[in-house]
Amino acid sequence: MATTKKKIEKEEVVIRFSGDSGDGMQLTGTQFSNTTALLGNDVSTFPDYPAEIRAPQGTVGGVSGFQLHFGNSKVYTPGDYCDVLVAMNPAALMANLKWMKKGGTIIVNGESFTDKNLAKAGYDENPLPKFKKGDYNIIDAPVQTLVREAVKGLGLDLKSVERTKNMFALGVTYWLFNRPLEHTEVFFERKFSKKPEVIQANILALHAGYNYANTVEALGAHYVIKKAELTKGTYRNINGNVATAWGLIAAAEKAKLTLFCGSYPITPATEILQELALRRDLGVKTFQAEDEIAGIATSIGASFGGHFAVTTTSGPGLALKSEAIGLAIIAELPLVIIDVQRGGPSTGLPTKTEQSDLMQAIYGRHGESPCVVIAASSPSNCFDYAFEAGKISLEHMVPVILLTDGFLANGSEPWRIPKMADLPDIKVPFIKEGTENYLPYERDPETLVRQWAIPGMKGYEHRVGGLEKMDKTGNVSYVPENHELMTNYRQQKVDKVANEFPLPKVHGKDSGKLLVVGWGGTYGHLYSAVDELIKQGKDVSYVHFNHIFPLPNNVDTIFEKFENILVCEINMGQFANYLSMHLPQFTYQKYNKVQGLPFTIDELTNAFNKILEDK
Amino acid sequence: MATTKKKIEKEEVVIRFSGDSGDGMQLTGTQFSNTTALLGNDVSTFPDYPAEIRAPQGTVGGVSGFQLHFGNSKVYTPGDYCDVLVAMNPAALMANLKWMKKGGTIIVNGESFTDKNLAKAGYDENPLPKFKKGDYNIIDAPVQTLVREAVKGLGLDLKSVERTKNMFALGVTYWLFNRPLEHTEVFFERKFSKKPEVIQANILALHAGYNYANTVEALGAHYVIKKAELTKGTYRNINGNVATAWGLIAAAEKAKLTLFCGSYPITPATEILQELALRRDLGVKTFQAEDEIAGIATSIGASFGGHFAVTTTSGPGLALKSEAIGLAIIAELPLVIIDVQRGGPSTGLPTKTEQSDLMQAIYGRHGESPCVVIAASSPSNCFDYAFEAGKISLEHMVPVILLTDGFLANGSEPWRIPKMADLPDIKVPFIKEGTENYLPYERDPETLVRQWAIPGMKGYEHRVGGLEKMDKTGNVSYVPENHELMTNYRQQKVDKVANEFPLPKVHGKDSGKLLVVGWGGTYGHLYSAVDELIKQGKDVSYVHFNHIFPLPNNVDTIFEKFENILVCEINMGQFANYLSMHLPQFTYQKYNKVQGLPFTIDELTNAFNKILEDK
Amino acid sequence: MAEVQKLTPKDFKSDQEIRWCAGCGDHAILNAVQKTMANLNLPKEKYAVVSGIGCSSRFPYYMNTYGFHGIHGRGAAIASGLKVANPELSVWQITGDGDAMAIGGNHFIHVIRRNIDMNLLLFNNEIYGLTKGQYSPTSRLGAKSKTSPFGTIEHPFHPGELVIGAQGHFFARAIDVQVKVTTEILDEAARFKGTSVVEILQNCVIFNDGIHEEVIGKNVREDRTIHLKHGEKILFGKEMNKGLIRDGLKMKVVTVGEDGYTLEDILTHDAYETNPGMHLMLANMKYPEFPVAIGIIRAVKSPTYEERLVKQIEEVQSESKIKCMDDLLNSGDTWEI
Amino acid sequence: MAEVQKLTPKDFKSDQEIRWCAGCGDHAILNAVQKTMANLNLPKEKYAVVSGIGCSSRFPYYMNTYGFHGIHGRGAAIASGLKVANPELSVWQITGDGDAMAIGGNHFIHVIRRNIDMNLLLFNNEIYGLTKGQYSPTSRLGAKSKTSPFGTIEHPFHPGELVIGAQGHFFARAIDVQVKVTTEILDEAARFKGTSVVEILQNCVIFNDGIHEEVIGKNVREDRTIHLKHGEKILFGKEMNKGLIRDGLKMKVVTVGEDGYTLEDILTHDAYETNPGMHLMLANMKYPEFPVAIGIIRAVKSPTYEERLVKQIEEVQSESKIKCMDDLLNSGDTWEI
Ligand SMILES: Cc1ncc(C[n+]2csc(CCOP(=O)(O)OP(=O)(O)O)c2C)c(N)n1
Ligand SMILES: Cc1ncc(C[n+]2csc(CCOP(=O)(O)OP(=O)(O)O)c2C)c(N)n1
Ligand code: SF4
Ligand code: SF4
Ligand SMILES: [Mg+2]
Ligand SMILES: [Mg+2]
Repeated sequence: MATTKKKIEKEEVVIRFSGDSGDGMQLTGTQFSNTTALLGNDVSTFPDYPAEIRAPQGTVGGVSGFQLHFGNSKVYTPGDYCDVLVAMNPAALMANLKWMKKGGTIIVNGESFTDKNLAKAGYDENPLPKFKKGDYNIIDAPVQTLVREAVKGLGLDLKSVERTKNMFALGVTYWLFNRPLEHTEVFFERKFSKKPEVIQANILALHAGYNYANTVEALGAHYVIKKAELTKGTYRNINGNVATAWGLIAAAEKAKLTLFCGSYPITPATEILQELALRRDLGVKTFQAEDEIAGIATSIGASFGGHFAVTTTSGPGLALKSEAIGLAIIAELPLVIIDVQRGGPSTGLPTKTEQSDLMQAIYGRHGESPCVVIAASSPSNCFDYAFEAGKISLEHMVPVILLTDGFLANGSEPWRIPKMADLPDIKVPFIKEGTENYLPYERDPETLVRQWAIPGMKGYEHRVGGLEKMDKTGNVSYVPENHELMTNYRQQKVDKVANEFPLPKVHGKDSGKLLVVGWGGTYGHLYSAVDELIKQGKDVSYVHFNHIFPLPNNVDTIFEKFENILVCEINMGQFANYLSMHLPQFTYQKYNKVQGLPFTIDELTNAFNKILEDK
Repeated sequence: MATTKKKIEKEEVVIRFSGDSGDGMQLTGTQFSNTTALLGNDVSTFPDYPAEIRAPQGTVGGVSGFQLHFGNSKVYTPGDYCDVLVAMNPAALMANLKWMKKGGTIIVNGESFTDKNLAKAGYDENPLPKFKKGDYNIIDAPVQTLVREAVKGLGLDLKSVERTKNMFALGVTYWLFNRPLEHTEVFFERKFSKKPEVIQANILALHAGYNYANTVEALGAHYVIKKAELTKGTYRNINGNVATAWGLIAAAEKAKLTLFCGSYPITPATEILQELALRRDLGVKTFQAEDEIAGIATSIGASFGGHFAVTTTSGPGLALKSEAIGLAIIAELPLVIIDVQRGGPSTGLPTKTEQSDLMQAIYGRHGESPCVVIAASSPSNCFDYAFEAGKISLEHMVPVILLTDGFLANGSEPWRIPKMADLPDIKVPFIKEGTENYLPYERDPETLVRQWAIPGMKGYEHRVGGLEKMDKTGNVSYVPENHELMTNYRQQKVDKVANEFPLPKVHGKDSGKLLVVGWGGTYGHLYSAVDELIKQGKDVSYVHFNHIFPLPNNVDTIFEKFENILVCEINMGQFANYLSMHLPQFTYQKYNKVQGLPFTIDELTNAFNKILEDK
Repeated sequence: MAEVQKLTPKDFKSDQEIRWCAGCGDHAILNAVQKTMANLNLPKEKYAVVSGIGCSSRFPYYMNTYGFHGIHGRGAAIASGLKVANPELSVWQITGDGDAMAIGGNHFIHVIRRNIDMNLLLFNNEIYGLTKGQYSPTSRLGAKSKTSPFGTIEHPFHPGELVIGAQGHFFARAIDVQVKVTTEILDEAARFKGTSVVEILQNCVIFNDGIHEEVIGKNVREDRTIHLKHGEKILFGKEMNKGLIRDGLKMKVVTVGEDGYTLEDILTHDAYETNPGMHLMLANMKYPEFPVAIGIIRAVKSPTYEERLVKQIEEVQSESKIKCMDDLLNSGDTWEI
Repeated sequence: MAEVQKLTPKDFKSDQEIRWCAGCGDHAILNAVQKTMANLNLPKEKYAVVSGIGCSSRFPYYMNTYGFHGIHGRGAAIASGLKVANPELSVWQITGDGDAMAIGGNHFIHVIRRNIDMNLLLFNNEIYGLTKGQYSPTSRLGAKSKTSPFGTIEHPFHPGELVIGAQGHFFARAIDVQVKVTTEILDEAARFKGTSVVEILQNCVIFNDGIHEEVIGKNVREDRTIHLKHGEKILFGKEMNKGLIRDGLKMKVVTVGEDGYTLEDILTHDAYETNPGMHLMLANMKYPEFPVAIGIIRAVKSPTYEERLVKQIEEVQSESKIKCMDDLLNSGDTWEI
């Protein structure tokens, strides 16, 4: 499409689409990010929506948002403050104005600023006329009128017409950032192939928005963001949940096992189960269980049966699985448990992010019941850590808990597609054919891993279970010394997994005044904040943990070189406390936030600066 | 009864009754300890039995034991090594010989030492003739013959005759320690009032044993153990489970509330439910739920309904309750959860003791979900801590987890019966009548406790639940800052409970080379071991924790005065790790045992001496 | 009990905004419940509404009564504890097909077995609404949903059948949009002493729109459903000329006046019959072979759990010598020092 | 499959000592299972025995097959996962009345609903044995036990009724000590494709001795039980002259040759009838009004969960273009840099 305005170059931009839960903001945001990624920009996204299916229309509580951040170099977070805000109604403006950069562009659907809507949003009067010149660049578009006009030939009912408003908004932003419309057009053609009038309506609304932007005075310029310098390769957009599901399938393929997932839906983990359910073509067996306990118990059964078994859930579900995790631990069967963390306690803030299941993952079981805990740190590396969880679990005959969170699960980013051939092998410790006198609890002297015999294999009949078992034979045993021996074996077997963990890399100098420590889903924000200060020449470094239990070996060699250690978490300090236990020789300062939201770079740099400025 | 032998004074004695699971050793031991307690000795008992109802007859795995320790001053443990062992069959001897003091008395049922039984027990040949003179004083009694003789007039079948063998053994020990037979006679008269021939048979067997001992050469002397110098008062024998149940009933009475217990049977906690079920006369409502989750969920419902609600379980059940504990925490309802710990992980060693649920109790929930954790340390003080759990829970509107363990639960000791009037009041924070505009989450500014309105109260209708709630109103709220505020409130409310906890007392000097630290059920052993060394003039002191989360204030003032801190636990070091988190300025050494058994004084004093001797 | 001021449905509306989708069947059910409560002549503070998690389980927030929004699946257990603690309350459990029959299945069958006096309203939309559209234990074989993109491979539960299998004493079925009929049914459920399970066919406009339409659609409803009333002939249809007769040990549909059938032949509904066989058949009737039964299918009186508990406590108390904790402490073997 | 050597019951005995009380009904059931397996002509390694926790759940240790002693109540779920993973196995779940119907109630009804092909042996001793004598969900109203010292106040579940309520396709009842009959029943259960539930009336000599005696006592058994066989007249009694006839929508017991009843009038047992009404009545029969039914009460064929799953996978695989992970990774929107 031809455009006539001038162009301004920018390095990176943050846009937030916001509106009522029914306004289709998630779809709009996804379209913008996919199109943008296809253009070669790096993108990071943050969908943020209420816990209700339809929260009360027109109120702040009902606002659904989708924020994205893209740029000409690697972006690590969805951004804190917005360059452009799309607000489909007064509530969206009310909810998001505090996230606007001064001087940014706000695109509002002015026709929705009726007295009724203003009141619902909590405005005493219309705020639009009140903005000071220069505060923001307000684009007040008559969206309803223009979409009605655009689609009027199609004979759609009013509701369907209204539903295209989001495409108008998308069209405006496409113009603003000079994005092509094709990708979105193709999307609608595929998705509604049986409803041509819906395709038409959306495409017309999209164009209407684009053309409006091209025409209107207030939008003086296009922005141009150059392609990011990304490693060569084939890319796709992926969010954390899909990446997790795919990492598991990849592990199954590498291990030459069938993937079995016993699971029960729960926000924000459900999408993993849904994605796996789509993959009957790859032989994936999903089993939607009656509850979380059946989810894990069927998986334990499937693992006993020789499948690569996983179970997926969020905090409340992990709590319910506690008892059965102990069974997998004592039976020494492989099993991956995925916990997509959300705001707690109890039902808490189910659609919001938090890192507060860490202690539960490490210690939330009765008895001495160690298992491996690892955590992903970006939407796309959920693939890598899901794969690694499978690899550890299968190779060490031990349950592995993988922690992700709502922020990673729903957030997306472009991802360089790996080749299966490049992924490491997974060597499952199956009993070797021809072995005589199989002893199910005889261990590899190095790794303490037992050998796996699968029902159906001739000659290796044996029993496993939850009672303490005799060394080697696995028969039930109440011998006191044997219990201590087996307890130690189970602990050491897990401890030895640390030998496979790399020492985490320090970003910045490897000694100095301040070491910032993070784990899991906060990587992007912490990295960006530290990086910003490093660029300012500040004496700060960063280390991030993906391997939690056991910790990688020699972490002390990193910590001992810093004057201050600041552990930053979206919880009340669980990892810091955990570090106190395992490396008690260091003092850990804490920076915590428990608001169901990720950190912002601002608050982090402030916190870091405070320590750096302290004499 | 007249006896003719000479008397020897002793300060304390350890006896172990052991035989097949079906031999009635638990009953025998209980009779001995009750009779002994009635005589004014202090007694501590340790029943120890297999996980099966009837473990294989005649094998070591099937041996059931009951050990007791009594003396003329306070006894703190059931003793390590025995002065007297009763072994009803070869397996019992095989299993227990290692626990005999050199020179002690072993009473065996020689007739059971047949080839078949010897083989079952794992003996190649009869060990009895092999004992060296002076090793032990072996009393080889023809028990079968003598009981058959004794009861032959009654016309009982062989099985019933055999069942009285244990009374024969009891009679022998009664003679040996000069105990009266009346108490046991009365017991049988009451218990079998409808079966006079059973009463007769048992009494005759008891007398037969007594008379045998009086006659036989080998038993040259009676032992006399003077009364213990105990505080004046009325006493009774009590075990940990009954004491727990009674402490709960006492708390309900003091709070003027009905006690509700939703629970599901599980070893070794079941007896608490059973004891409560007997107390319909005190209005106790027990609800045997379909599972542990329903156990706690019905209790939460009953708590909402204004009862004093408790739920009782062991490790696997606590795991299952994890999710619902979070609900009680966010709803801020009173609830006591009792976990009688047993050997883990999974089903583990269900009849054995362990302290390995500590981390689960403190951290085994998703989200930031703090609740109070306390632990009892002797069978009888289970009463006090159950009462205190109720008091804290009701006064602070917070769930409290009380940890006991298999050792405390089944162990018993004489207990000075408290008067209800002497127990502290429990002031339940009910909404004051006439309050207008009840805000369910408005807090006392001092304690942060909310006020309690019960369904049925007019004018205070309100809703509680598991979603994050708005400060004061309790309405659902996703406001980020409010979530942080409420998270802090919940944490601080729990932290403030510490203000009511006394600083634990140090036994021994309050500074020095070694401080031994214990918590929960290990008190008796640790105290005795430290006390022994103190009496030897060693530089060691002891402090014991009953209040775990939060820790009492100012514990650092105790720890800082010692060169070494040694934390001793029946687990892999959970409390030590926990202390590292909360008082990271100290270094904690660990002494751990994970054998399903309590410590022995020997192994403890060895461990302490090792540190004391270290330069 | 104090004189009760006549309450109106409005008195039962809380100040919280209702957060269900426009067009969701839950709205109508909320109306029916509020109407029923207003009619029951109990003061507001005597009501408690308990739920688990799900769209339906948001219900307590919209009721100006005591309320408990529990955790997923545990509403029945929470409500059980509440009722046993406080038998004077009128306890209502609100639950969904997932909440009650997936994760909550065990508590569901056990509360029914115990016959605890509460009203259990099961909103059956054959889908997990709150988690956005996965199949549920009542979704039909082959149903496509987000977790069954190629169709489910599981037989669904029939709530009525499971209720009867769990020793159910009261089972009724209602339709979300028929507020008047639902109010009548809820009224009977509320007056019934014991666990009254009411399955309400509820429409989820977003994730399972129209799932019940084939049966309850405005134009077909009269011919495809039958409103059972105790003591009345089992007749249905626009002209009320179709009815059920016995056919061996089963039933079949006939038209009165056709094939020689007269009103005499038509079965009379007996909701009070103890033997569950007939009620099972009525609850199981499915279109197109049969009309779907609406109304009270089974209502068999039996003492409730909490009545029996109170009675047992009274009996034991009247016989026991132990009247207070001091008595207990000093009972049995004690000695003085 | 390889040629199978003829196995004997002894081949199925493991080397572990049996730890049930002398006289416990479990011993006889163990014999019956070992006999059945030996008869089935499957190699030993194709059997898997799964359990929860309870005396009965110790079963796998005594079987020289693959075995899994799970956690309390979860046997059905563990076995479900195992069977779905490995449909070639012959999967046996051993469970108790507490394990299956208290804590395991939800998995119990769901495995039945899904019709996963396994044999679910429910040892019903109406008590919690392993924890030493608390009442269970099948204990009779008023039963005294350690947790109900004044008698229970709960209606018990009837396993057969709950199975049918949960869409059960196969239900049978057996008596522990009748090893031969039990072996026959287990054989049919094993051959049946789907979830075959066999309730075994089992005696706990220690905590509930003789609980079934009134019905199955040696001297009375023939008059108080009835052994149902598909296609045969429903007759019982020492002289085999008592039988069941239809009575309205119910049944009643008559004596052939008395009151004018002839063999003609006696009902014929149809275990294959889809409609569950008759099976419910048969499963529910209680002494003294009726004889208690032994044998296969219901056996209705229907595709199993795992058959449907395998079929769905094959169908989707034959149509999808995605054959391996690399295909999936590169599917949809991708771009080159
Ligand atoms: C322990 C736990 N598991 C899973 C969930 C997620 N979850 C919430 S509601 C729901 C199902 C809701 O379906 P239904 O009960 O039918 O209610 P509806 O929304 O359809 O009214 C699920 C799976 C949860 N909140 N807690
Ligand atoms: C999670 C959990 N809760 C409770 C228990 C305790 N427990 C073990 S077996 C059992 C009941 C056994 O009864 P049943 O299933 O009838 O088997 P039986 O012993 O009678 O054969 C109970 C309550 C447990 N092991 N785990
Ligand atoms: S998602 Fe469905 S069930 Fe939930 S509120 Fe919306 S329409 Fe109702
Ligand atoms: S306690 Fe009962 S069920 Fe358990 S082994 Fe003994 S007799 Fe059998
Ligand atoms: Mg639903
Ligand atoms: Mg049982």
